[in-house]
Amino acid sequence: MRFLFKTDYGQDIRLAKHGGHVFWYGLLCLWLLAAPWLLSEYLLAQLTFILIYGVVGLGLMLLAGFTGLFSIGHAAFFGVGAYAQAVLTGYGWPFPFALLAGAALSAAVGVVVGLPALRVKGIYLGIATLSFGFIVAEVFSRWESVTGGNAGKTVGAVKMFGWTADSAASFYFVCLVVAVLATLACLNLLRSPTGRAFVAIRDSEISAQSMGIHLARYKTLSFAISAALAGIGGALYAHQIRFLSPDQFDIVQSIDLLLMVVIGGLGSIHGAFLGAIFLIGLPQAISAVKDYLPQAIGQAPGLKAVVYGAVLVGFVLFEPLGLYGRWLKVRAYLQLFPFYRKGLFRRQKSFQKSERLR
Amino acid sequence: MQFLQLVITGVAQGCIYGLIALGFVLVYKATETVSFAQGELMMLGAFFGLAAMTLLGLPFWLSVLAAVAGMALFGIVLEALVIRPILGQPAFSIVMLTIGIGYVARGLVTMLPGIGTETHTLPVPYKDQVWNAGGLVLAVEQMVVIAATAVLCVLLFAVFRYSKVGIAMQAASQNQLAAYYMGIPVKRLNGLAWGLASGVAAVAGLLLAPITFVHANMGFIGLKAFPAAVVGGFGSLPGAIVGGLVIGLVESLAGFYLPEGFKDVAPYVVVLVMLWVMPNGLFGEKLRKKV
Amino acid sequence: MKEVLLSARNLGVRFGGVLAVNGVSFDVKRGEVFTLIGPNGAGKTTVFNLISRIYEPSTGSLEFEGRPLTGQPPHRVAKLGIARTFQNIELFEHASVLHNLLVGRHVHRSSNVFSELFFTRRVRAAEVAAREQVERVIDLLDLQHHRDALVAGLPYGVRKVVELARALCTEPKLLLLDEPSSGLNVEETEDMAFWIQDIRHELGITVLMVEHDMALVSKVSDRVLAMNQGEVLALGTPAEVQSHPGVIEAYLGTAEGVAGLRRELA
Amino acid sequence: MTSNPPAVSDLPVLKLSNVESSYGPIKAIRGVSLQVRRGEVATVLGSNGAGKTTILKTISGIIDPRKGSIEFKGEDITARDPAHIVQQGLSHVPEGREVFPLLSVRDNLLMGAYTRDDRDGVAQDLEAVYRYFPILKERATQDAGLLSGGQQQMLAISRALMAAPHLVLLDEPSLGLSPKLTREIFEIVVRINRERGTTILLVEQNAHMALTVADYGYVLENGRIVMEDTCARLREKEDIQEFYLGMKEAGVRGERRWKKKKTWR
Amino acid sequence: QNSNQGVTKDEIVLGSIQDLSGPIAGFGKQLKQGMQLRVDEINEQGGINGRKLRLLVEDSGYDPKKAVLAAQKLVNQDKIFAMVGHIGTAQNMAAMPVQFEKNVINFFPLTAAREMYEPLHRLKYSFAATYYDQMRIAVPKLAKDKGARKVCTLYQDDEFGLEVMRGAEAGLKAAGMELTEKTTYKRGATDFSSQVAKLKASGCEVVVLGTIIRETIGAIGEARKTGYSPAFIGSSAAYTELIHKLGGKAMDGFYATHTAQQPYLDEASQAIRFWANKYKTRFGDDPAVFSVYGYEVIDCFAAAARKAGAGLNTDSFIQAMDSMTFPPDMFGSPEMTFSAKKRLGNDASRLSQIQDGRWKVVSDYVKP
Ligand SMILES: Nc1ncnc2c1ncn2[C@@H]1O[C@H](COP(=O)(O)OP(=O)(O)OP(=O)(O)O)[C@@H](O)[C@H]1O
Ligand SMILES: Nc1ncnc2c1ncn2[C@@H]1O[C@H](COP(=O)(O)OP(=O)(O)OP(=O)(O)O)[C@@H](O)[C@H]1O
Ligand SMILES: [Mg+2]
Ligand SMILES: [Mg+2]
Repeated sequence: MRFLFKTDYGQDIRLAKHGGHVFWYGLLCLWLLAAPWLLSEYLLAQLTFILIYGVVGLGLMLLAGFTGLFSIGHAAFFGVGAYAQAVLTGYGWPFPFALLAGAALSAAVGVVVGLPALRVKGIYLGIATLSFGFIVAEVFSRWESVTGGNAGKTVGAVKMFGWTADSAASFYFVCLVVAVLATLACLNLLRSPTGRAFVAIRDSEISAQSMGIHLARYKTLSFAISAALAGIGGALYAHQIRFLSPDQFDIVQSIDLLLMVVIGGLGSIHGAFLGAIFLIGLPQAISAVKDYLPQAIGQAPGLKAVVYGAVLVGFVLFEPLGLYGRWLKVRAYLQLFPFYRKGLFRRQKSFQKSERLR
Repeated sequence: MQFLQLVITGVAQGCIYGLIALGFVLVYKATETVSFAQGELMMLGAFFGLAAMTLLGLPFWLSVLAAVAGMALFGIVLEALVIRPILGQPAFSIVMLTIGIGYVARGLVTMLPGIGTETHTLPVPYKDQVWNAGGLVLAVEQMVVIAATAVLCVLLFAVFRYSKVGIAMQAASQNQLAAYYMGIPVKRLNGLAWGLASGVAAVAGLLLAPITFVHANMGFIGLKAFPAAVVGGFGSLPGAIVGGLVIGLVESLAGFYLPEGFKDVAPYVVVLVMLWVMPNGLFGEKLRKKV
Repeated sequence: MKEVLLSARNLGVRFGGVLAVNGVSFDVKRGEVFTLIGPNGAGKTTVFNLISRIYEPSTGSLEFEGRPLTGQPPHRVAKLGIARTFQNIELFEHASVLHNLLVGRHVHRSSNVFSELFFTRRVRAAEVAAREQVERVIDLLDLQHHRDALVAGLPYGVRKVVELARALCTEPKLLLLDEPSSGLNVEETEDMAFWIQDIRHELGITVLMVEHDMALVSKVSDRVLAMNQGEVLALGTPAEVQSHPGVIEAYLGTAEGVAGLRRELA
Repeated sequence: MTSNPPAVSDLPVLKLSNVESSYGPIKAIRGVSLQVRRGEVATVLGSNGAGKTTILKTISGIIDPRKGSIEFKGEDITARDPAHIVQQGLSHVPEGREVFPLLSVRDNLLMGAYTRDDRDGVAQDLEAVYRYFPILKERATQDAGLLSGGQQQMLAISRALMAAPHLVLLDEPSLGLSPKLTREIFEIVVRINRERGTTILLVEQNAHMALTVADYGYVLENGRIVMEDTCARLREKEDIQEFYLGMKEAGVRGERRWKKKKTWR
Repeated sequence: QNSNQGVTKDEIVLGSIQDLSGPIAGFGKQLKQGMQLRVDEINEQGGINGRKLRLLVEDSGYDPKKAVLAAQKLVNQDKIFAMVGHIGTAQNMAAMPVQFEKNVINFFPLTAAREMYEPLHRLKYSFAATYYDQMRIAVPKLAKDKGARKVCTLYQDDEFGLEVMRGAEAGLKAAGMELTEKTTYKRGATDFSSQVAKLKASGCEVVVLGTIIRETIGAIGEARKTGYSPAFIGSSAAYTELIHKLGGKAMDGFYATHTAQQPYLDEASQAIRFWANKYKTRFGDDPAVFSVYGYEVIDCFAAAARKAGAGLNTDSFIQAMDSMTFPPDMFGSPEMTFSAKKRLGNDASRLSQIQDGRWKVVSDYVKP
């Protein structure tokens, strides 16, 4: 068990709360920097995907986990970012400018989607975003002059100022830098008034309002930032996958994104990345083990959906706080080690209350 | 004439959406969760009926009964196994759970060798019959849907408005803790709600089967029923039907009179407009927390 | 004559068939403790909701510091210097007490989103300053023990205090307290009385409260307004209002209270 | 208030032995043993966070105790399903009202009678609570969530009475009620106790009232029972007077007040 | 750049990506089984120049992103020699860059899109007439045969449907006609009433269907119901027995183009019956057109690999392929030829019609 003696207020504000944090996150950074030399090409590509989805996850986490607004149409923002990147880099824009422009465009779309969010809640918001997702996907497939329509659009490698990220490793570093910056920005936001306003809105709109929080502004802001991050993720995704087609940004993608943050653990920044590891890793894990299963099961079509669904069900049943929640428990157990008390983590009975009145 | 025909097919299609939306609203009213598995339950119901008719060789009406009863039982078992353990968690957890259940159901059906990946027809006695009146045509399949939707809606409405159990379900969904304090058997009612929802899903699946065929992905039509439920106001049973009709009509007319592509997004545009004008749908209660 | 801080003229609001508030007028003067009393359902909380702009009045007007309040959006009310607590406690359940109080500082926010994304030196300084203010309130209300506790697990009485603290963190000019002592025992109610007096004398905040505990009301309030069925019944000093026959009839009941009941039981 | 107190039998209707409950790692009550005898009004006093609500919740099965056992009318109801416990004739007025916000007032009341099958009895009791609180009749078709705080409290109490219980657990029934209604509530409590012989376990911040209407009292501090006696005798005790009835000399208060001013750091 | 990734002394590793859990899992499964059948046969006969074939199949769920992940696994982790029979246009488009970076051939993808051989790339091999060519030839001919003055189309709103529509449009243009009415639907749609009403209102005598299975049946059924009976013609995607099995009598008269032929066991040759039997004992269900495709893909691969000889690597395989001619096989598919410049095996297709609940070939192979 670690006891912290606080001596000034800055200590509560700091990102790394104690030496342990500095050490472990430093180690993680080192490992990430060394990854291209440590991992096989295949694993590095997976890691790149994880970083990309992690960035998108950060955005959705901000929206769903911290502001309490659930979007079932996030693939739309993801797609806007991806197509914007494809189009702008197609015009020869350098990567950073295209990325920022794409993020801005996504954010603008996010504001438009956020508008209904001001009036509707819960399931209504979910369906509103879902509807928006459908409409945006339709635009992707109909606006052929820009998106290439259903024929799809190819995207080149990352290029900026005479440098081209043409190897897997160099693109990995691009993603790493973006992911780290995005994470820091989110952490900063969450420890400042805006982040607190988001959480306040999540927990009680009426008292947030009476504390002077402009609900409309902060909800739209949350949508905008979330969409911008999704757009940035989408831009990276465009470079990674190099071929965009409208069906990559459909409802299934949206649900995948939502599942990602839920499984990662709503309301934690770690959760975004843990969720991404899960989302990218699980299908690979399934295909890795399926050869060892009996033919009738291992080779049957539909296996992936079953495992995917079952893991999801398992998570909700046994670890509603997601991967991050599980990690916290493991850590608490290790820290307390000889003094672990039975029932420490026993789930309390809890009772559902109507969320229609919030 | 043309217009009338479009209206008629729109109404028929709208009833299909309404029928599925009834299932959503039912689960929502009774448990305050949105079941993303409703479409898959429908699919299972259709397969159940198919099995009863082709494997067991039962006659149609018996198969329908068997499928509805079987699915109701299935719903109860499902609730006991996977939903009850997290009863009381925020509704959102259960929503996630239903997504997972949907995946598993779809996957498991797909895994059935020789059946899951195929498309099947349900040999209903009224197949391919058409009702023709003065140049307007309506398939009997669709008329059956319309009739069943109306009957189910009235039945469910009565249950929730007048029966003790129906009111208790709503009570439990609004404030579970208080429901326990009142001695309402929350868990049992929850099981009942899922049983009921699965039964309704089975009815929908069987009625839809002649129109959409029976296959593992037939549940996706549920995505169109969400807008229907929302337009009507998510907590309202008659609203589900009206919402379904609105969506069906809009689709039908937009498909004919508007440029390509509008038919597919029309329901979603309607939803957005609706939520903008009436955030709680046509029949939804105007809700506001009193502080 | 002290300056009028808040003035309500002919306030009225109707919900369906219920006239919750009807033609209510009163003035709250700067620096006083003004109490609303009245039987349950008299419309006291509704008056609060009208002031904090949760409801739109059907008739009448509200002025704060001489400027019309009606027409302001709800979130502006806090900025103008009006903070409130809720009858049923509305805290941010899944956040710590400290976090709740920091949200109270929101109206004093000086940074914008972009500087926050980079957490510039200015943002950091503003955060530390906010924290210092919050600690002052924590000291005042004795919440040190609960600073890092999650609100969800606190006992009712402590939450009431946290809610008061959160309202104080906004540094309001006018504080609306909806039944501050309900759910508190005698001792805690006394603390509450002292706090209200401190708030008024030391922080110079005007207090408008709804309260049923007449001992507390008599102790801290300068003036009392009694309402019944949405209308004003009496206005005056605590003693005057408590002896008003209409108030006794509708609200206080037989003056004997506990003693009378005990006698009857015996 | 004319009828005489019902015969308090020595048989406990409710018996807690050594009960311990916790929220996650936090122990809220430790080793609580108490009894409520048939026909009696018992009360539990305690400051904020002492664990009063937790005791009541443990009794009605909302929280499962870690240790100890609870007996109701001779049956062991430890950690039983709340629905079962209510069925046995125990009903609970929870802290913080907990009405069904989107059901009408009348439906709320009918839900109180969920465990009953005698329609006539229910109809009679409905009339009875309407008589106690006419406002509920006036608002019978309104959504309960729109009632004022005090009206909701009346509804919560009425709803519990609709179950025609043998034992009522009352958690701060006077919360948010006007002085007049507070008195009426306690009158009703006594009336129900006297007229129907309903046993009552009362938790109340208004210790004056509680000690007046109750026969027997327990004092809870930090999750432990530190004192128990008849209410008549408890009222005479000095520390009860000081801490729960607020009768103390000015000097003591003055000191406390000074303590509050101490600054932190 | 040369590589012999995936080829060892006694093994050739092949990869394939199929939809095993998504919207066309039925096709994915048949393809996979067809390929596996041929792989097993070859291995039983001693492999190719002493090397056994090993086929790794990944599931994409018909999702391009998952297809990329799967391709990365197959190419970079499992080190496959070639990607064979990968299904789906967008999926192939997304996976090809991953493969080409590692010099992995995209062999006979299961999509009749032109991008599978255009623009020319040394690692692209495609085998069957594209939807575009199929429709370009068949539609004007049918229109002429029927004496139709107005031709319309109903197509799926994706790349597949577009290709069908474009082919029909190009063919008609060459014949001096144009499409009178174009209408679309979204994948998975079940209601075609307004589209059919549109077609009916336009009075077309021939309707080109860019549809797959259920949509074909739904659209034709709706038309029959409302008393509208033009000649319907679909692409090879709609050439499956499921159309008449599911759609029943209403489907009679429907035309579709195709390359491989539906194996009806009762009327098939001895050889096909034998093959079908083997298939059924191995997998438990009857083969269908996509099983045939799968079987042919591996069969052709094996022939080319055999020809490439003991020193099999990408270059030698390409060299062998570029001089290959595959004679017509027992399923009645046309001859295929390849060269360094010609990477589409054959561009001929023929027309069948459903008559009395069964596909009947009504024309010979026609080259564009
Ligand atoms: N949003 C609303 N819709 C309908 N009726 C309402 C609404 N808000 C308040 N009311 C009604 O207005 C009346 C006044 O309610 P209010 O909450 O102001 O009472 P109160 O004086 O605060 O009472 P209490 O002391 O019990 O809290 C009540 O009868 C209540 O039912
Ligand atoms: N949900 C919870 N999670 C964690 N701790 C809790 C929870 N509810 C109560 N507690 C703790 O349990 C202890 C007892 O709480 P309880 O609500 O029983 O007190 P109480 O005597 O009813 O107080 P009050 O007079 O304020 O109602 C308190 O210290 C409180 O902090
Ligand atoms: Mg009030
Ligand atoms: Mg309590």
